[in-house]
Amino acid sequence: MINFPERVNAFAFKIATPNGSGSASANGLIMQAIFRMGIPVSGKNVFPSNIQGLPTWYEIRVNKDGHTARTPDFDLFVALNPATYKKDVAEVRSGGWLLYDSTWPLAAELMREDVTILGIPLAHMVNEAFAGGRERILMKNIAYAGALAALLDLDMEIIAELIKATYGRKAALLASNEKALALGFDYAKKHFSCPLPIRLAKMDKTAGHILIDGNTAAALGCVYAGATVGAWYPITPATSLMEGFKSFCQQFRENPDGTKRYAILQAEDELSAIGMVIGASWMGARSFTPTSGPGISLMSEFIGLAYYAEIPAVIFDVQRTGPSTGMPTRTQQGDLMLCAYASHGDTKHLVIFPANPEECFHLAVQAFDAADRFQTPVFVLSDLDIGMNDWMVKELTWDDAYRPDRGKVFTAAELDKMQAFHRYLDVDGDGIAARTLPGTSAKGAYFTRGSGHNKLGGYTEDGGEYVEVVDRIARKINSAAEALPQPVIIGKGHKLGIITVGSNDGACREALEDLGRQGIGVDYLRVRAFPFAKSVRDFIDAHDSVFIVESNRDGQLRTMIQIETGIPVEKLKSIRYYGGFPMSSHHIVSGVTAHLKPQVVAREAQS
Amino acid sequence: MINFPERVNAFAFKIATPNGSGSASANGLIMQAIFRMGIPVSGKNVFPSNIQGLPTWYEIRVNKDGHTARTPDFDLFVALNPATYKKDVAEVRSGGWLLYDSTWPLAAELMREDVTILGIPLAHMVNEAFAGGRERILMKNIAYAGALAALLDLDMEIIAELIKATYGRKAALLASNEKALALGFDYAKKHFSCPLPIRLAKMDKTAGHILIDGNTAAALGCVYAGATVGAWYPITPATSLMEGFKSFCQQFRENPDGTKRYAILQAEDELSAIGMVIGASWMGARSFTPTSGPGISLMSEFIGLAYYAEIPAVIFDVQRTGPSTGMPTRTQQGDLMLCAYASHGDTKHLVIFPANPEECFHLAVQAFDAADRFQTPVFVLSDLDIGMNDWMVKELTWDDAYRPDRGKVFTAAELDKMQAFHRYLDVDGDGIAARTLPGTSAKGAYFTRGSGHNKLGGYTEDGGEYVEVVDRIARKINSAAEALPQPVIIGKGHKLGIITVGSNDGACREALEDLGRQGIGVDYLRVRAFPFAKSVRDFIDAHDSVFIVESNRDGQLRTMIQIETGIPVEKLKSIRYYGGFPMSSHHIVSGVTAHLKPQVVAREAQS
Amino acid sequence: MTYIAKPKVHHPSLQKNAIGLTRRDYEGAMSTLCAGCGHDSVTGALIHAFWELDLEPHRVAKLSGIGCSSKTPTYFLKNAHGFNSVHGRMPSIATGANAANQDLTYIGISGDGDSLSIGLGQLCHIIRRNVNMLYVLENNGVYGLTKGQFSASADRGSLAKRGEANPFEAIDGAMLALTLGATFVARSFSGDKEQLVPILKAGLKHKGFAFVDVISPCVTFNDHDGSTKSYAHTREHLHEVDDVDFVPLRKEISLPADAGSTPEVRLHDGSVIRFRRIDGNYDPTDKDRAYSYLRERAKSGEVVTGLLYVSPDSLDLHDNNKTVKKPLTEVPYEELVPGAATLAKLQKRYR
Amino acid sequence: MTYIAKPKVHHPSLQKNAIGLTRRDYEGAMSTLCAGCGHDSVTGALIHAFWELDLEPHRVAKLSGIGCSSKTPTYFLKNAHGFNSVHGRMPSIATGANAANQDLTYIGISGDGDSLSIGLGQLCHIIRRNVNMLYVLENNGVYGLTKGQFSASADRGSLAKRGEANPFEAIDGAMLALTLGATFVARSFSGDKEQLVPILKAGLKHKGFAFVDVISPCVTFNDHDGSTKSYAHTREHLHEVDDVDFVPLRKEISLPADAGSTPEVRLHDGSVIRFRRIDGNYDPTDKDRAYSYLRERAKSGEVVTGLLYVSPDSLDLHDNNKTVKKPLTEVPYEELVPGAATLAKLQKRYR
Ligand SMILES: Cc1ncc(C[n+]2csc(CCOP(=O)(O)OP(=O)(O)O)c2C)c(N)n1
Ligand SMILES: Cc1ncc(C[n+]2csc(CCOP(=O)(O)OP(=O)(O)O)c2C)c(N)n1
Ligand code: SF4
Ligand code: SF4
Ligand SMILES: [Mg+2]
Ligand SMILES: [Mg+2]
Repeated sequence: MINFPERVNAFAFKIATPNGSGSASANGLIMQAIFRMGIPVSGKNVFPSNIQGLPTWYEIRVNKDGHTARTPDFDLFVALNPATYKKDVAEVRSGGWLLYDSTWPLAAELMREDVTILGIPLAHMVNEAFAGGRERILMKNIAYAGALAALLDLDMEIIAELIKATYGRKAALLASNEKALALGFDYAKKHFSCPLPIRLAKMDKTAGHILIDGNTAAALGCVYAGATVGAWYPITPATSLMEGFKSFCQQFRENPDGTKRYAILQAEDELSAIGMVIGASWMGARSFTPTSGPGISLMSEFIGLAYYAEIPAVIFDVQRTGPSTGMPTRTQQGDLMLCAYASHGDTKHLVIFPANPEECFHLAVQAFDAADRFQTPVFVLSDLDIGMNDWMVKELTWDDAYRPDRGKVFTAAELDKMQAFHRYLDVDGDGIAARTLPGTSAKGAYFTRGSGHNKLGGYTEDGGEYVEVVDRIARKINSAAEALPQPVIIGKGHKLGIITVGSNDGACREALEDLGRQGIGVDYLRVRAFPFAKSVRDFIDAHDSVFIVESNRDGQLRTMIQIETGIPVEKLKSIRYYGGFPMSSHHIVSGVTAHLKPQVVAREAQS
Repeated sequence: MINFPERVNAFAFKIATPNGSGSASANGLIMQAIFRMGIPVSGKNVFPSNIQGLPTWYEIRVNKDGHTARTPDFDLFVALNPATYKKDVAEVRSGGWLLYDSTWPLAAELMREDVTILGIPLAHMVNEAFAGGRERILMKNIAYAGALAALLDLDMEIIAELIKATYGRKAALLASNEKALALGFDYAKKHFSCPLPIRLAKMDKTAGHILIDGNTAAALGCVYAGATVGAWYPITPATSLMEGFKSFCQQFRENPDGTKRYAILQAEDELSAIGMVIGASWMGARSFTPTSGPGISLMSEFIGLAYYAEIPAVIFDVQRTGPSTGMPTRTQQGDLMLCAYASHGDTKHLVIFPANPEECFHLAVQAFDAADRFQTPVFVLSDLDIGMNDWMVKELTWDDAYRPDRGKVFTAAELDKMQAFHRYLDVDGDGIAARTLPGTSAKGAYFTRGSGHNKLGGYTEDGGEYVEVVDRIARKINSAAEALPQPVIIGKGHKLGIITVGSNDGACREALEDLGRQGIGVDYLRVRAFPFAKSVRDFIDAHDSVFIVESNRDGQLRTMIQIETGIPVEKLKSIRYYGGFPMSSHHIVSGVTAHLKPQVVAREAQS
Repeated sequence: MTYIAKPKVHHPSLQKNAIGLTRRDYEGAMSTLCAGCGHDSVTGALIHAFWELDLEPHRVAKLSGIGCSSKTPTYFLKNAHGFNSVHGRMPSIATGANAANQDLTYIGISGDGDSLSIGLGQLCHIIRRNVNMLYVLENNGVYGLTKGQFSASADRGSLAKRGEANPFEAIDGAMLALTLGATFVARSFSGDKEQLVPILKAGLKHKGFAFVDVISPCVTFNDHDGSTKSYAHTREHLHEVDDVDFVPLRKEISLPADAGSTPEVRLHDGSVIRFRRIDGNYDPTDKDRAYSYLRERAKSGEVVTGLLYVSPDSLDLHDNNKTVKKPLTEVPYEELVPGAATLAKLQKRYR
Repeated sequence: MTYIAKPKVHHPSLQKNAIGLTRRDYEGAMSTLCAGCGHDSVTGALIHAFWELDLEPHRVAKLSGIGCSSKTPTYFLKNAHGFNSVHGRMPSIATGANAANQDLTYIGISGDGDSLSIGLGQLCHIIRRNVNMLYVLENNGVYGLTKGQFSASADRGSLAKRGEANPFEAIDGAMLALTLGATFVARSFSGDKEQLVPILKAGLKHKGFAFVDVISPCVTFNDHDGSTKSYAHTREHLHEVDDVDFVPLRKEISLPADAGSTPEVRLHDGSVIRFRRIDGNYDPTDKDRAYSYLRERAKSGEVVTGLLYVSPDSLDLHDNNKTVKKPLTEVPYEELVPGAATLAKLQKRYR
């Protein structure tokens, strides 16, 4: 046995179960308890694209320094799914622990010399303790939670509290849970020397923070932005965004008589969903649709209409692994280019990239403001990791003074004072023409169309008139660069830089530290919107070499930077991981060092 | 009056009429007659997006040197549409001629000092000569054709022949046409000094050539490639492609009993059309769909499926002015980026760019070969100018030894000899895995899916297995660069180069000569496929500055070159025209010289 | 066609309606359709219907897809906001618009290609949602704008201009709408303004989705012998089942004395659709009979016109959603957002 | 679910069919659906039907869209080519495939979300084209794979698992198919293998589009009280109109003596569908009566099952297209291309 150094509040473990067995709530319980102990924690739910039976995993990382990006190094593995034993056992780091259900003899596949194997007769215990088949399955999960509590020194009071909060009103259920928890806890205490060297100890690093998933936070953002019409077609991993919106609206937007100050339209498909958003936005409602890659493809024609007819729309793309159906329950950043340039003809769209649930909330609000102000579709590019996993983020705050920026919309009174209203006339010289909402007044009436129109709003087939309008739109879109959320930059004057986007943020920040420890100083920029702010170019110019870190095969972010800044690609080294899991710091560290090595070699050869 | 120098076989004229008045056949007649006189000629039909009444124009350019790109300089204007008088008269070059219908007094709008105005009482004459309303409208067109014959010295025998060929079997119609022709001819002869200084004279420069539009030629390409299933949804300007295919199939692929060796499916929309193509290709039929921009947007989801499941498909995109509905009867090259990267997730597609109808024929065949060989969608990017206008091109030739390259497809006999068949296994190391066709044998059976699959063809949610497959696909697509139609290059060692695509070819070649005359030597490369061949990069490397000439707002070709070659954008100067007409040489000449000027200035400032 | 003489909507007088507008105030831009196109007659009927209903033009939203038919919103109600969208997807735009602002009057114009091919799914689903709007399908059996391909409403055996026979069964929009639970289904003929105007009026006032299938011949591509959507064929095979009169609420006082003897349907706002039974005792509130009647007549090649079905107790999208009575666009921001304090409180559950 | 015990298709014997295959030869991969899912029973019935029809597995093409239902093609006929395509668009793939190769047997599996929402337009149009295939709609009233949203076949008032009532009218696939001119329409229940197997066999042998709506409960998201697509509700409200027996051509010799007394429908290949009338004199060849019958029963909440309609003289896509009898994939290249000489001659017209 390898002597494992004690690691308090700095380790990771993973639980493997079959899907649909109810392990999710036990896993959530553990994670939440750790959070309540004041320790930074993250949980990644790795689930299959089916409802019951296929393998599922839950990865928990505990890190006192606040690094909560995914790590692929697991100190402890709870292997409860025989179907994945072989794969699972390989993931335990040497010197780590493996917990299995010793109701049955240890499977040959699970044997590993360099790992401490802990057997707990979970099935046996719960079968003894509980009657119903379903209850036995569920309680097995709580039992391993109990065992983990003992092994990791999880605060039992906190767990008990959490269980009470959840099942408080259902006495029988509460009792079962408490019993199951104790079963696992007591067994572990009795048979193993608890806690293990990897263990928890209370801290105070989660005060002012919450555990929330990005879809829920984005839904809250939609509520606070004042969106009233949501249209959608269900698709993993975007579904819970609209479900969240619905539940918040039920809570905050229903009158005592049951009438609603919102409308949620479950469309027949994504073409219809975006059509509904365009219709509602045309009328002046803030409106949005959540979807994932296939939905964006299907919306492409309509996106071009909204771009050219200049109608606001907010589209959440919670990305999953493509192309096509791909791996719908795995994450990726594969839709960057599609969203930036969706639809036929010359188009370019505003895209906003939140990195975590906190930003999902705040940037959602900004997306609505941008859509209204620039009268154009705005994409919010989240991903499965942000959208569906619980992240530890700062508590969401709100400024009650906020009022929506509805952009240039003429009221009847304003129209009255005008000589004439022309829909596409750039009066202010900023590329943005004022609009009117249907029903306002006869004077404000105009015809919206996706076919050729001139600056007055009239139909045209005249090349010059056409060009005038599309040139103005191009100007308008580019002018948004400095108005959209600006990049987050950590600049310490290093010669190397990393640029990334979205959910890779945590892994990159961790990598910065890791690299720093290796003596490699690297600055950092995370883009938060497209078109890119000027500071992106400046950052690249200020560095000798820049690494573009992203989760797709083709280096889409790098391509977009290349297109928009014209910087030669040689300067933009690409670091990509796209196997469906969230990015880890080691992807970046090894990417950076691999790129540096040939340089070192080259330099040495020269000297 | 300005003294106009005689210009034999080197001028342009334009005819303005209301749409639906039957002018198309008269205009076609004139153009064909000029062609038969052996003189290089081109005709551009500028029509509105309606069926009757809106303005329409026909532009004919005659050029003894073979330059048949569009020119915006008209020596003669036939102004028969009062609705566009004002615009039309402005297009006549100073010293030119304006022909109008003098049945009514000369409209004030038509007056121009520097232009010779020729009045012919067309309406009056045909009203005297013909009875029915419809006949009068139609014969007016033939009458102006007769007048032009006199004014331009068009060979009357040839016209008479053409009329006979068209109406030979309908004696009354033939007589009317002949009469109307004589009316116009005689009037002009009698009242004006015919011919004008701009005039025609027989040559022998059209031997071995034909006048054909790109859609017809592409349809012939589909026939000769052996395509059996065509699926489509009507859309301008792609409609005539399938209509052409149908008429050729009726001619060549129907048995005496009326049974057909082809199937044309008019789908309910473009999503369905591409689905049908994918289904038929999956079964092993060569299958295609013609569409335009909006269709590509709608097909986006399915394109990703075909890419990822590796199913051949040939998609003709006859581009029109975007975005959205745009100007559906105007040309543009706005779908380059969309086709190259269509669909969500990481994707990249093979695109082939014909420059004229001749290439539409030959490259259509190559598109089917490429689709089969690389098992992926192949786009053929034509445009309205190529697709719907008659171009003078070399007679189409065919090698009877040609047999389709069906790529790697295992037969039952081959399967029998194998241990096992795995759909996505790269046995040959070239990135291409062999497929089998449904129905072949039990051993060849596999499951086609757009969801995650491993190299054996099994369903997977494993990151490593997924990556293995998408990486191979990326290799496969990139490997096509040298197998697809190679660029056309005119290299004379100049320091400047022009790169263009598609229908700009003629304008660019003309511009090369024009620039040459100004002492500016420029080399030339026209890309014919994407991913780009290595020679594109080499060409750029070999030149100090390269001008990218294209018909879209955003410089999409330039962007693609930038993405694929990594060459800094500064080296790639952009010349764009996107007002809906075909490109003219002067766009390029002025673009190049404008770019050069600041350099000259800069150089002068330095010295 | 803008510059060739075309049949103009008749203005015998510049008579004013109750809100002081003449029919001219309900017109739009000059038509650019072919002379004689059925769609222009529908436009005329619509102008008439809006005028007679005393609707304020700017309180109307007019929408369409793409096609010759879909161009018609340009030709009426120049003072209304219009939306000429993309091919076949207007229903979703109308649904979203209506969800956002239930106070406007919505009219959608579509073609048989737009509605029954590319847009069929959206049409079926807007019917299912019973969005409050008048939906006019200008049905000519062809794709006019793309020059004469068969549409899905072309009858089996109907001949194309070049002589080819259509091999497929036609989709009958009215039957489809009935099957999908539409609450208002009518069919008429562009050439029959007498019948069309009251149907359009009733449709505009119906609370829910009012589907009106108007046979509207395409003179350029589908008006020849052998076509079952030509003027001649339609006129010959018309079979009117009822004769509709629409009586808006406020005019009710002026009802004739014998009003009681005419069957009538009272709409949600108190307006009345009164109909005279032409065919036996056809009853447009009896859906099952309507259906079998239509099938029967269709088999003998007849085109049944009139108000085919109306449900007086139709529940529209907002009834089903229980939306507040005010348009959502007019709910003040303050009533939508629970504020900072609530946000803070709410987050307890995420700890 | 791959690794939890699940109800296995019964193999009482490894009996061989006429081409020497056992039922096992018609199976596919292990199901990954929830234990008790209706779809797995449909899979079982399909395996049975294919086996009894003595079809060569590799001469079958099985297609689907996306959804739990659409996963089922993986679970039968492992030796057939399969195509799990994109959501709602399988009909177009099937149409293209069938156009290219008419010699295979085609089966499509879809769900109510896949067919009646996103895919409704394609479903309607494949019906209209009468593509020769068996189309099984595994109807559970919800979106299973995305975890329980109402589908368009959910009945008005049916309750979601969380208690909410569906506010919209259901789309009834069978009624819709009838309206659109389908040539074979049946409805059954996943729990009634007795009824389902002969219907599937008849559908496989019907020349044209055979639409089979199978109520196939979702145990995980729609099997609770208040759902109208639960096992319990469906069992209670089933109303069988006829009892079908399918007699393939070659077995005809073995018909029982009293065969003449049972109504029968003879298919194009000489096979016979024989049915026993359970409800009065329900006649599945009388479309108009079928329609009104269904409406009537539906109003009283009954789920009518059985072979609802079949047209013995159905013309499929290839009949209408007049395709050569050989699959287009097998027409030699030489018969498709007119050659260089013809090309030269042809071009005279372009001079
Ligand atoms: C996505 C898309 N596909 C195709 C077209 C081309 N298109 C324009 S109108 C039309 C058909 C119109 O037919 P219908 O709706 O019957 O109108 P009509 O012209 O007959 O009144 C088509 C196919 C288009 N505009 N957009
Ligand atoms: C374009 C697209 N949109 C959404 C989805 C997500 N999705 C997968 S299956 C499904 C619904 C399936 O419902 P149904 O067809 O009834 O099948 P069931 O699971 O109920 O058998 C949805 C919405 C998708 N895969 N693709
Ligand atoms: S083509 Fe037909 S539908 Fe279109 S405007 Fe002309 S007559 Fe009307
Ligand atoms: S979720 Fe429902 S439909 Fe899907 S497998 Fe489970 S029971 Fe079947
Ligand atoms: Mg039409
Ligand atoms: Mg379902």
